[in-house]
Amino acid sequence: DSVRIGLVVKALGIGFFEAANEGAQEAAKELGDVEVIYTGPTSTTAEGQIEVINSLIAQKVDAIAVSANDTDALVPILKKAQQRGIKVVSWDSGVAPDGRQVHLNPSSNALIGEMNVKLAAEAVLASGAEQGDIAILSATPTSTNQNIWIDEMKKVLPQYPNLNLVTTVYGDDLADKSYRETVGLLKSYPNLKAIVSPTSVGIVAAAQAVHDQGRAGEVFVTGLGLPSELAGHVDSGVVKSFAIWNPIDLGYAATMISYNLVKGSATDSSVGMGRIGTASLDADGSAAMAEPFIYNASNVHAFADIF
Amino acid sequence: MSDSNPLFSLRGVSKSFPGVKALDQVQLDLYPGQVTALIGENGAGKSTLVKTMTGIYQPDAGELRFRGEAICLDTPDAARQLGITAIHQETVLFDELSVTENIFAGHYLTKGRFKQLDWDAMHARAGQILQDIEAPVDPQTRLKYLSIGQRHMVAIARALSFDAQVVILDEPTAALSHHEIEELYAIVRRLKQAGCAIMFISHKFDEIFAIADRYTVFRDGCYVGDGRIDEIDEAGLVTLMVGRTVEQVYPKASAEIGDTVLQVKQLSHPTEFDDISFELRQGEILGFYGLVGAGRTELMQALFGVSKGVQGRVEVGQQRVDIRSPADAIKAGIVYVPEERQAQGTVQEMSIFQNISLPQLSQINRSGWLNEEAEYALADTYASRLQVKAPDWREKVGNLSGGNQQKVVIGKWLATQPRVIILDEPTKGIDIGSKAAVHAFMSELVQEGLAVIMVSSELPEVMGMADRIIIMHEGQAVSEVARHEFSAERIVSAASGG
Amino acid sequence: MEKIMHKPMATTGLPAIGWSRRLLSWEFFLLLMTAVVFGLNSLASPYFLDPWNLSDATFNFVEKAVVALPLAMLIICREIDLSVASIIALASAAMGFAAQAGAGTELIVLAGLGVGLLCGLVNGLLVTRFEIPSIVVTIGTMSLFRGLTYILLGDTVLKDYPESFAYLGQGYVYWVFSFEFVLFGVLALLFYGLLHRTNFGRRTYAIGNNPTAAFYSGINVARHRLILFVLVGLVSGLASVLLTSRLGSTRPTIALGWELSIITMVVLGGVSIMGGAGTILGVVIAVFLMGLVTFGLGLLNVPGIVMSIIIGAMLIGVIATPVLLKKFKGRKSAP
Amino acid sequence: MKKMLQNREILLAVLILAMILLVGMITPDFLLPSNLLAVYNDTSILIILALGQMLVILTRCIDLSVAANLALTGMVVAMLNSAYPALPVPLLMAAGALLGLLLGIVNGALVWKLGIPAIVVTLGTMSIYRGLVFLLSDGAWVNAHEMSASFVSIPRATVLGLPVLAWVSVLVIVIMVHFTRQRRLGREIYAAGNNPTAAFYTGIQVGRLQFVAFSISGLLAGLCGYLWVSRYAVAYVDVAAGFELQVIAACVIGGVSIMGGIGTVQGCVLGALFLGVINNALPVLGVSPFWQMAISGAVIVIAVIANSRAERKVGRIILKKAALHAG
Ligand SMILES: Nc1ncnc2c1ncn2[C@@H]1O[C@H](COP(=O)(O)OP(=O)(O)OP(=O)(O)O)[C@@H](O)[C@H]1O
Ligand SMILES: Nc1ncnc2c1ncn2[C@@H]1O[C@H](COP(=O)(O)OP(=O)(O)OP(=O)(O)O)[C@@H](O)[C@H]1O
Ligand SMILES: [Mg+2]
Ligand SMILES: [Mg+2]
Repeated sequence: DSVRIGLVVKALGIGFFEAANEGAQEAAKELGDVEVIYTGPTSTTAEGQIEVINSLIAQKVDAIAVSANDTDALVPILKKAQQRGIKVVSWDSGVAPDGRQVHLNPSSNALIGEMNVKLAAEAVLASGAEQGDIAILSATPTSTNQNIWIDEMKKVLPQYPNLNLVTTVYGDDLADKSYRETVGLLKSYPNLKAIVSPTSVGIVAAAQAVHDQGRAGEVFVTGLGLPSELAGHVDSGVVKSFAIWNPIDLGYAATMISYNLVKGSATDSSVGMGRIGTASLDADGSAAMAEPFIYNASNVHAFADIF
Repeated sequence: MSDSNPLFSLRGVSKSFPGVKALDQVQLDLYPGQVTALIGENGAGKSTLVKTMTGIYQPDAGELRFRGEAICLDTPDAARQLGITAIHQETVLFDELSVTENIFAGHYLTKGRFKQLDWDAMHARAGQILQDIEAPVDPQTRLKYLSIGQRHMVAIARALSFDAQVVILDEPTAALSHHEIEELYAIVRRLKQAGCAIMFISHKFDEIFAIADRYTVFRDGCYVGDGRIDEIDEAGLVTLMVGRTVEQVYPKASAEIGDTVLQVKQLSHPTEFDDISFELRQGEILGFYGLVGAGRTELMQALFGVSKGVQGRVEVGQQRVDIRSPADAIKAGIVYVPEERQAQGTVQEMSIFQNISLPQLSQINRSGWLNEEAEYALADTYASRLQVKAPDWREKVGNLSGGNQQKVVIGKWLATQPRVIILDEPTKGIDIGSKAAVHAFMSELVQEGLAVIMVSSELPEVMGMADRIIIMHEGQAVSEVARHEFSAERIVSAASGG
Repeated sequence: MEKIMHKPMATTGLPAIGWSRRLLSWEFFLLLMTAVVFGLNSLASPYFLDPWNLSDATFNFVEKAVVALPLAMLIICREIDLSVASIIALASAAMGFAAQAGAGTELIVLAGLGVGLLCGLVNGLLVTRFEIPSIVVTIGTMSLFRGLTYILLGDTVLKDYPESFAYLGQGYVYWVFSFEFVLFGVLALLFYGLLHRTNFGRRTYAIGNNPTAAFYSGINVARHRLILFVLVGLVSGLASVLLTSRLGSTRPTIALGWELSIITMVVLGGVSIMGGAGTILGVVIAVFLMGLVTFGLGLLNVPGIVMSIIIGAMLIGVIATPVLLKKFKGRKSAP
Repeated sequence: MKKMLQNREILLAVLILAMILLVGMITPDFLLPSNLLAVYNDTSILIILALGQMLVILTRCIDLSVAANLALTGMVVAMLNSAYPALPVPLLMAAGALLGLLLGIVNGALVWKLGIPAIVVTLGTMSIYRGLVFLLSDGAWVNAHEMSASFVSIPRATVLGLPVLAWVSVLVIVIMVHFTRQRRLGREIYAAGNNPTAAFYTGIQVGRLQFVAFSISGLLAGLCGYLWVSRYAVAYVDVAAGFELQVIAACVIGGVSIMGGIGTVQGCVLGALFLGVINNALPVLGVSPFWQMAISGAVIVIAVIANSRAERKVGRIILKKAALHAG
């Protein structure tokens, strides 16, 4: 009997998660006795995810690996899943400890925050200035991941006296709103040198807006995004560099962790992630996968075909 | 005269509505250069025929011939293509559009290769037509700012804007003043000279004898006869129309006139009527006469609490009442049988008993829970008394004939045991049987001590039924006549503002 | 005359009221579809016929279904409320703050219901006082109420709900019957009674069929509509209680986009969007039909967006079927 | 009424100007002509869609499927472009418009031929069209670098100081003004919405005009599909999610009556601009993102109340003296 793992994403139709699915399928093939059910709601809502999880519970899957739209709202349903003997892993975007056994961060949150600031500093330098204003374009004001990372960024910022964070705006992960917010930033802050967008919809829209406003070369966009979505903007020079962890690895690791939990081959402090290595778990069951990887003109096209 | 061939003729035309056979194998001939009067009681099927002749309704059976050829008028457009045009009884126009556009909707004038609308030409032409019929209306104003009379003139102007072969006028004079009626006659004569075939529908015999060359009579949806107007007199027409002698039509019974039940003092509305005072006694039938659009309906609706912004004083049985909604009026004992039966009087999708119990659900079902037996019993009392013809009081009101629907509305109000009942055009568009029943019933009501207000645009009806008549003109009560002073000339001239 | 009046009437054993006769057949049609879907589901997935699974599936739609009941009445009365989902969000925020302030379950529930009621009152007053079409008003308040939720909550999560609060959205009354589900059953009965067995319900139909005639019959149409708006608000508040308890937390995005699926349930249930027709039974069957379709497809791991194609097509198809049948019949009987 | 209606539109225009000045007082750069043009440009798509929606609302219907239509046509056009970069852009635009027209025709035919209420039809097609985007793209995005250079650059190319995108909307406005004033079909749409019975009596087929309105709305949505996708240089399933409500709100603010028959192109454009200015001003003013939704909701409610006053039926005027006052 094969192990069935439900891979639940924030919403279907997002490149990042499609890539994660590829990784999960790779893990399934490697393990042989695993069936991955890739699923998710239509839009990024907790209610939609609960519906999907409900049907996974009904199918009596062995494990659920979820990237949550809401840290807390999924807890009751995931508790129920655990009561029915289903192992629960959250990955990418976490669930409160009550709702899952293990959480796999793509990287440590502190590291991501630091990385984003570092990229911003590089962008400011690239614009030829010694110091300058930066702004953050986030997803929705309620996005868990983004909020944690922004907090981490703010912690690191004092170490970069040449960076002046002017504001944080929200594009709600909608292309048009993100675009408009970016235009607003460019208008309101003439000294802006860099826009950091730790969300893949936002970074693309911001890059397009900066380009359309004719500010390429003056203002740089950076943050977290996918090579396939940003390759064009790297070419056009609006984006100098950006970071992302490898979503394929992330999906792969989440699947491996789920499998190991099902097979009982995990301890309280560590769990295997196949080819990626072993994750060490902290007190509340969180692990970090790897450092974010930086992409720029030199490597973006090589990865654009992959994810 | 009838040696020429008819321009437009109908043979064996039938048309049914749920519950009513509005037209039953009727025939009609219209000749070029002649005016044919179509005569019949309310509900005889005249307007239905007009709609059948203009492609609005499709006949269930029968044949239409135009210049001797069988035609099929499957859309209003098809009728217009042949030059058949009508001024309908209800002016169906566009409130939000300009007068010009109301005249030219559906057959706009265009210019150039790309058929751009030619507004200049349309305004000019509209102005021309309106001037021809002496209707002082600016073609560019929006229709909603016009009075009923002016709207009728616009409807006439619209009919004249076509290159018409057949012109049908369905009670065109009902809303017009003396002067405007004279204008209309002149127009009709001009059309006659131009060789148009004209059909003229009216209830007023003086008009018919003044303008028509021929007549056709319908009764209850059936053709009963036709001929040349100079070969018949009024009595002959009436006999054909009603199938019996005139005296039997209005069963006015004398009732004891008692105390004043309703007193209205200086009732005014900002735009509809002004300074109306009258009183109504127990056992009395008070008639309100006037041209269509004189403001009678508005006044009655004000008494019933429908209109807003009304000022003045209303007393029921010496007690001042403050009527702000129909619920207040019903509580005070004033009920209103509206003119627009389908739109205002009945819930067509509901059953007879549900309609009858509607105003007093809370009285019948005190607990708030429906008690259908009690409702049914109440409905049974009144519907039986009014002789509503239906297999069962559970029948949908929408399936009843107009007359029976009217009886349901009256029954609904009687069930509330009112003191004053207002009947607005109570016999409009109902068949002759129901009409007589309504009249007989009015007599019964006053004998039982109710007070009745009857609004009617039919002179014989008000004169036949009322004890007193108040005549309204342009929102004012211009005259009041008691039964012994009734004279048709006096009433009509007061109504026309004379 | 006689021959017209005594035309044979179709008097069946059912109450001889035209619309209810029509609707009964509509409900039969829905029931048939539900049975078919049930059958197909049990064939398609081995997991379908499991009491616990079916019970779990009900959580996906009961909160929406609860709101569908009063909304059906409102739509029968020729009005509509697009702001229900936003009311749920605002009520949830109120409950969150109540919980944060240390209120007990009763008080929290009261806060939710109270805010729902107030929102309904706002809608109702705007519609009846200013005589604005409700679709326009509630497009505005839809943004307004959710906007207020954003202002109140910002990016915070409220989750200090007491233990006992969780029962409302997660507890079971007996065996597989959850509190939510039982509550829905009770409410369905209540609304059935209200719409079909009381004066209030009768007036709702009368207004929906002909507001003018209803007004002329002494019914206070504006007040009636106001009450219905308040009722919709109140029940949205209740749905918010259930949903918040089930999620155990409040965020401004709660119940995002629910209004359209709730309206879909109502319309699918045979309630005429033009007012005047529809039954609670029809809505209840439609709720189960939609629930079964989505759950069945979910078990087959069909993506949600594909389900929405199916629901959309079902909506149009189900409404179009009687029309098409009539057309077809009409054509056949014509000479 | 003419006077009053003009007043309402002037009022709206004055309000928009006041808003712009107010924002300008806080952020002077907002008043730069280039910025105002940019705001107009940003509102272009909303204007185009609102004009299509206006026609539908005039006939007493509503089109909830415009945004889904836009997403579907946008995706198809983007996928065509990425698969066959050689296809000339005007051809793609035409294809988008044509596909949009087709989707509009589906709505219109269901309303006309089957007599299903428009809100039910478009509630259904809204889900269906949006779902089709997913089926078609398999959930994948079409990204900037997969689009040809001309595909992305044409709407931003500046002609006579204005981007092509803005020119397109200007063109649509001009055509719509002509259509609603000088074309028979356009006038008949007003007549049909104002009084369907009277329209029928005059030989105007109400159902056919509803069909026409839906078709035009679909066509414009299809056109916007290309414009949107190229403007944001990305196509995905959720493109313009929820945008239909903004479009309807623009109409309502602009004085288009949901009861049909009333509404003008200029009013509708102003309504869209009103929303456009708010949308663009809020980020510039640095208004807390949490306030933005409530503000636009409040604005809609207030605008609607104001319109309801202006639109109130005058009724008949029987008294001569009252008629003088009203005249
Ligand atoms: N659309 C309709 N639906 C149902 N019944 C109708 C309809 N139109 C007319 N009727 C009925 O058909 C009969 C004939 O009506 P019609 O309007 O043709 O009479 P009429 O001769 O024009 O009367 P009047 O002199 O009052 O105008 C009436 O009983 C009327 O109630
Ligand atoms: N806004 C309107 N536009 C066009 N016609 C209207 C309007 N309102 C009412 N009418 C019609 O005008 C007619 C008469 O109006 P009103 O009620 O003021 O006068 P009235 O003296 O009661 O006339 P009557 O009772 O003979 O109809 C009615 O038949 C009514 O249907
Ligand atoms: Mg008539
Ligand atoms: Mg009247």
